[in-house]
Amino acid sequence: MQLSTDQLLDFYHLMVKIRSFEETLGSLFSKGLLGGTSHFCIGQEASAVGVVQGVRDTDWLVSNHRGHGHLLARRLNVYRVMAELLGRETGYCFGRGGSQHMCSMDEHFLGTNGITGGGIPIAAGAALALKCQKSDSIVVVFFGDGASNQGTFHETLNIASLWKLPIMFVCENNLYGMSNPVKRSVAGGGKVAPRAAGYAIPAQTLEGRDVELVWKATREAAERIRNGGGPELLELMTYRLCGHSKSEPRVYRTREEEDQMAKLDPLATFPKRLLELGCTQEQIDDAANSARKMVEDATQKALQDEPGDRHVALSGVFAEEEVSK
Amino acid sequence: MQLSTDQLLDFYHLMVKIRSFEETLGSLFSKGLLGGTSHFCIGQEASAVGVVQGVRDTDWLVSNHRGHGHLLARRLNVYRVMAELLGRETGYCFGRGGSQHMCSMDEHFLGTNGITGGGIPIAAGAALALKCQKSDSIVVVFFGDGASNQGTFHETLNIASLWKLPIMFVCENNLYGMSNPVKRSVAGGGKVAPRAAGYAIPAQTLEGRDVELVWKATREAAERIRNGGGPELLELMTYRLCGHSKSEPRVYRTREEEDQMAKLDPLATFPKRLLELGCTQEQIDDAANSARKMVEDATQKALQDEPGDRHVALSGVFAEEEVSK
Amino acid sequence: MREVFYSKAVNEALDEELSRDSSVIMIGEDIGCYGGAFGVSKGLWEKYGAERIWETPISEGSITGIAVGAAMMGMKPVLEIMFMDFVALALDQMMNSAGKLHYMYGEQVTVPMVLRTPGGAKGGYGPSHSQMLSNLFVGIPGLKVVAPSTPKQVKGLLKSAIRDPNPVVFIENKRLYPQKGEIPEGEYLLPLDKAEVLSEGTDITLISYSSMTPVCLAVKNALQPHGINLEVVDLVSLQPLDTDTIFASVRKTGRVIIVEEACLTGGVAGEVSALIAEHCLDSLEAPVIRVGAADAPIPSSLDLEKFVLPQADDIVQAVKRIREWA
Amino acid sequence: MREVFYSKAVNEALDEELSRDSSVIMIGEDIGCYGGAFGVSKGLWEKYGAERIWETPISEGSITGIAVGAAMMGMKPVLEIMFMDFVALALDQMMNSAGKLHYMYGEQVTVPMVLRTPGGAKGGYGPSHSQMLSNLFVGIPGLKVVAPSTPKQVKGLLKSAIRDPNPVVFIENKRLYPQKGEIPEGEYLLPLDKAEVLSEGTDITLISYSSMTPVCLAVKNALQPHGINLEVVDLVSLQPLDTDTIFASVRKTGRVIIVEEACLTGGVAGEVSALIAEHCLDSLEAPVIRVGAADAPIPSSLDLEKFVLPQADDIVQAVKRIREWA
Ligand SMILES: Cc1ncc(C[n+]2csc(CCOP(=O)(O)OP(=O)(O)O)c2C)c(N)n1
Ligand SMILES: Cc1ncc(C[n+]2csc(CCOP(=O)(O)OP(=O)(O)O)c2C)c(N)n1
Ligand SMILES: [Mg+2]
Ligand SMILES: [Mg+2]
Repeated sequence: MQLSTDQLLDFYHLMVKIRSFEETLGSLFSKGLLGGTSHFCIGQEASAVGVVQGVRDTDWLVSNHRGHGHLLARRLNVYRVMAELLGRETGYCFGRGGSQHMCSMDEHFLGTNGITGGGIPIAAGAALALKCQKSDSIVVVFFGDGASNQGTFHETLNIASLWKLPIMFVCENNLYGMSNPVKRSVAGGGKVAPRAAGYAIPAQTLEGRDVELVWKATREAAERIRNGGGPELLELMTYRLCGHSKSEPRVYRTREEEDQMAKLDPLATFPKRLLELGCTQEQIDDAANSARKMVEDATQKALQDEPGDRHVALSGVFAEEEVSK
Repeated sequence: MQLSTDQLLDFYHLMVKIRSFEETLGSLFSKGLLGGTSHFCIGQEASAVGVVQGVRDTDWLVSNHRGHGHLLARRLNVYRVMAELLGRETGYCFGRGGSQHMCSMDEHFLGTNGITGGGIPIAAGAALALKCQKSDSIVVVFFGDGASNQGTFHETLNIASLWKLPIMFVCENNLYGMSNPVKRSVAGGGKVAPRAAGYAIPAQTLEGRDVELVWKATREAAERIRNGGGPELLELMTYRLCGHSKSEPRVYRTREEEDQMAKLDPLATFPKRLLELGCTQEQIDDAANSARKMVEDATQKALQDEPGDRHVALSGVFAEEEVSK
Repeated sequence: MREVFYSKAVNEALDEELSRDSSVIMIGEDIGCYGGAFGVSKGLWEKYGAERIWETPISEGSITGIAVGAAMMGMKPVLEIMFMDFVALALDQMMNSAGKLHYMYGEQVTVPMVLRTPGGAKGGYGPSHSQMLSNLFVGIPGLKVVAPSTPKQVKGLLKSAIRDPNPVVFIENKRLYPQKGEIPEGEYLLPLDKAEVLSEGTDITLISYSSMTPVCLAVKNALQPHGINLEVVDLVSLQPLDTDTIFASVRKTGRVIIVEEACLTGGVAGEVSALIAEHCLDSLEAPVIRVGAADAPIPSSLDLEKFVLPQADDIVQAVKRIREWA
Repeated sequence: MREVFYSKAVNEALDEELSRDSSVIMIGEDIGCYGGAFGVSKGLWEKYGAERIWETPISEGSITGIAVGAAMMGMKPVLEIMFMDFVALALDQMMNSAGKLHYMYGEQVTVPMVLRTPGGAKGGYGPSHSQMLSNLFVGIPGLKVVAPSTPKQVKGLLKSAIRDPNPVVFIENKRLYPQKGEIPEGEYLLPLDKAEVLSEGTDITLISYSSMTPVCLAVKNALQPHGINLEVVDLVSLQPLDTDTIFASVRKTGRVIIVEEACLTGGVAGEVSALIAEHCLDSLEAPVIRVGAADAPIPSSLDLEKFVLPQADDIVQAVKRIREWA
């Protein structure tokens, strides 16, 4: 199966939307309009879009702390995502969750997660449910190189393999977990994929900034998983072209390294590729401009909204009793 | 380096001592003289003796819930081990610890541990201390196939590799974690050693019922580790010729399998090997009889002892303040 | 009514719920042919098969997360943690996921899971296999916590816990498993948020839960002939606490002793006492006394264990002290 | 005396102890060149090098066990858990190893480690990055727990904690890090088991710790002009609780409000209240009131967060209520 230029332009549109969303957040932070913290995925847009677009809309996604790309690649409503980040009641979770705790069941998005490695077993549990329910959906779980050092990674991969769960493990390896470089955190050279062999889980390491490649590998893996082949792992090599959270000074790496990596920025390289594939500059600009406009409109709209009141803050801890069932 | 027949007879002596100790416990249980529970290592004596005798007496040991073999292979005082199990004040830990929580710092034995997988990071911490202290001792940590599914296994192997800690990971793979067969608990075929590759840790799977083989492999690995080569993993294939704890009915496996495995019982095979190597039957019998006698005497002596009083029960929660230092 | 063991009552509840609702599954270690470390799930694997009874590797952290994820997707997982001492490994997922998801994900998901685990000492199991850790869960928003003391309670409550749309920590007790009691014929459910006055009295209220409840009842019986009339209130639910029932008893007797197997410091008894100090101060005729385990690990030696864990005599002494109060 | 930030006071304590005792090492995530998530360890890695400052992968469970093992062998590890919300992952090793080893291994080993972690909300960090989980540790035998509220306390106590032969849970606070206060010149140590009467008063005792202490002091200042004279007692040590100081204040004022950032239910305030109900009943002129966070996750929205976390006004309201009591 080949990607049409329409699809590719759409991918580009999504990628620009993500970038623009993150940049908008950055400026909201500097204007003091945003509380807490947030982890931007600037530079990692291709892995988000390639994976999320590579599976079905009815496949379930589990994300981590760096989830805005995943949310937007699944086409959640930008305005409601922004409202959530701004702590407005109109956000997906009434402002209770914010960046790291956002969910949209309608869009089969099982949530971002603030505990590094916390989403991995949850995703396997969701996959277990799908298996019990004889669904033909699968689960995709995103996590970072850093998260692959958590015990949950190990325990869950083992169980997913034993139980042949319909789950795709997607490691976005951006070479750092916060300030810690993979060479000093992932033993044996900084790659996560080799660990999968210990659980008899097929794994590949791919260039994660190539959205087409990611899309294709995801599609193929998803079908194998859907057909009962058991879990697989994709390691997508990428780089965050920004600080770990908000605007930290990145003392743990050099500006030279960053400059080198900036050359691989998918938002810089992909337009060239689109031209090669026959898209016009106008189409490309349109895709980008419409994305930016959506983010801008969404932001303006969300900024008008009100935060929740005391009731929103204090209710909803427990679900109501089931009347019987 | 070759083992002399004296050494081999000594190994046999230790193995019989362990077997006899476990059998004695069994009969104390059935007589109602022992409280709680206990995990016997009947059938696994060779891996305990081979490993413990393969390192220096000044190397540190960390054990798990099935630790009597490790304790006795390190030549702890049988009487005080028995007293500990019997809950007497003369036990190594005043009866506070019992089977799963026994320690002897004098013998460089850092303790048995009741939490599956709990000893693994503790051992790495001890190895870190040795590294900081520029000691030439190493740490050996014992754990089972089941424990290799805990998150601590993964996290600790990763860190040990990154930090090149002087630690030997010894997995006694006895094919079951309680009732769970390795085929259904250790993905990819039930072997633990292949997991080590994910952390760039050298690993070998060996016949764990061959005390000479285990001794040799341990010695060699220990020297590499001592010389700064970083952690290694030994997987010792073995079988527990008894229930998981006390006398459970072993519904999870067949009597046929057990009969097959009984043929590999190191206490049945090793005497033949000793004869081949030129030991006399009398020497062999002496080694065994003296071991049994030691256990019997120790047991009789320990049975006379008193348990601790209220003070022993309620004191010692906190260490006294250091006066300054 | 018929007499069954506490362990059998748990087994029946599991069996009935597995049979009535195909979304109920079990997850845990050695819960297959072995039937669970305490035999509680015996026969269920044979009856419902490996598609319903998910026997896991030793991975408490992740199997808890797996239960959470399955629950979010409409299953009703019943997770077994073999000994309550091991719940520390499950705590992150219980606290940071199970208890929070419904709220923080804007009520889009529920987490209808049950974490079953046996707390308390069985006698000689030692420091890592004997703790009553109810206190770890009672401060966590979003979790319900129950700790039944009788076969009747445990069956009716487990069935309710499985049907509840919220995560429930279900504390069983090793010492109670082999105790017998009457349970109703046929199906019944009990409410998760109600305490039970197990024996009425007028002089002093003994409040307890789990294994200490039968001990309190025994103390009541022992002191009755001496003209001391104790009321025994079983908390049953630790989160939420049934303050109506608790306060009513305190207002009646004016004297309260709270008994638990957990350590004295930082326990559920402290919470109950604080609630009483805030809401029933006027009714108190004597200080609120707590009886619990010493603040020490639980030693392996059976003899030492007795000094650390609360004994019937400790309750008797507390009764004496509280009666002496003017 | 000189004025320093709370975070700087922590940094000085670490620096001084690293320099005086080569067995002191640090273990934690991003504590190297990054200087820790809140900048507390800035400069130490450059000064002491990677042989003293052990920057780890994200593996809270095992790095805690590693600290335990190193401590058993004579090192004095200072472990940093980046946010207190993540301590659940460290709990097994703290509870089943650190707190028990000295006792259960027959006093052959000590575990002189410190687990440093910032609790509490910083504003908008949301449900998994804002909790004050003091209650998780206060019920665990063998652990000391301190929660300093001032730069002076935090420095003197951290130094004592590092030198203490027992495991110490050292609760810092994100909201306090950027607060300034005076500390003595030169080296000083503070005792781990003492509360501090920060401001004397006669009418009502406010008991608090960590971030709520400055809030209580502010409330005192705000109400002083209205003729209400509050005494502010900072618990400082949560395990053991300094009952002498607490009880003395309660006996003086007869009215107590206990304030903490943790959830109301199951918190340290409950333990303190229970102790008062047991030992100072006669002195109480009014019920013991607790002010704490609502029993809910802490929402991300800054506006919602205010409704969940205890605010100065909640204390003022409690003061009003307690004064109305006859
Ligand atoms: C249990 C836990 N430990 C630590 C953190 C703090 N933290 C948040 S993100 C992060 C780095 C994660 O690295 P990685 O998994 O590679 O993802 P990336 O940030 O690079 O996308 C850390 C240490 C956390 N949120 N949860
Ligand atoms: C955290 C934890 N989970 C479960 C148990 C109960 N348990 C004790 S030993 C054991 C099996 C361990 O299997 P393995 O590591 O293979 O060691 P073996 O018993 O075979 O020697 C289990 C499940 C425990 N003690 N601790
Ligand atoms: Mg990363
Ligand atoms: Mg095994």
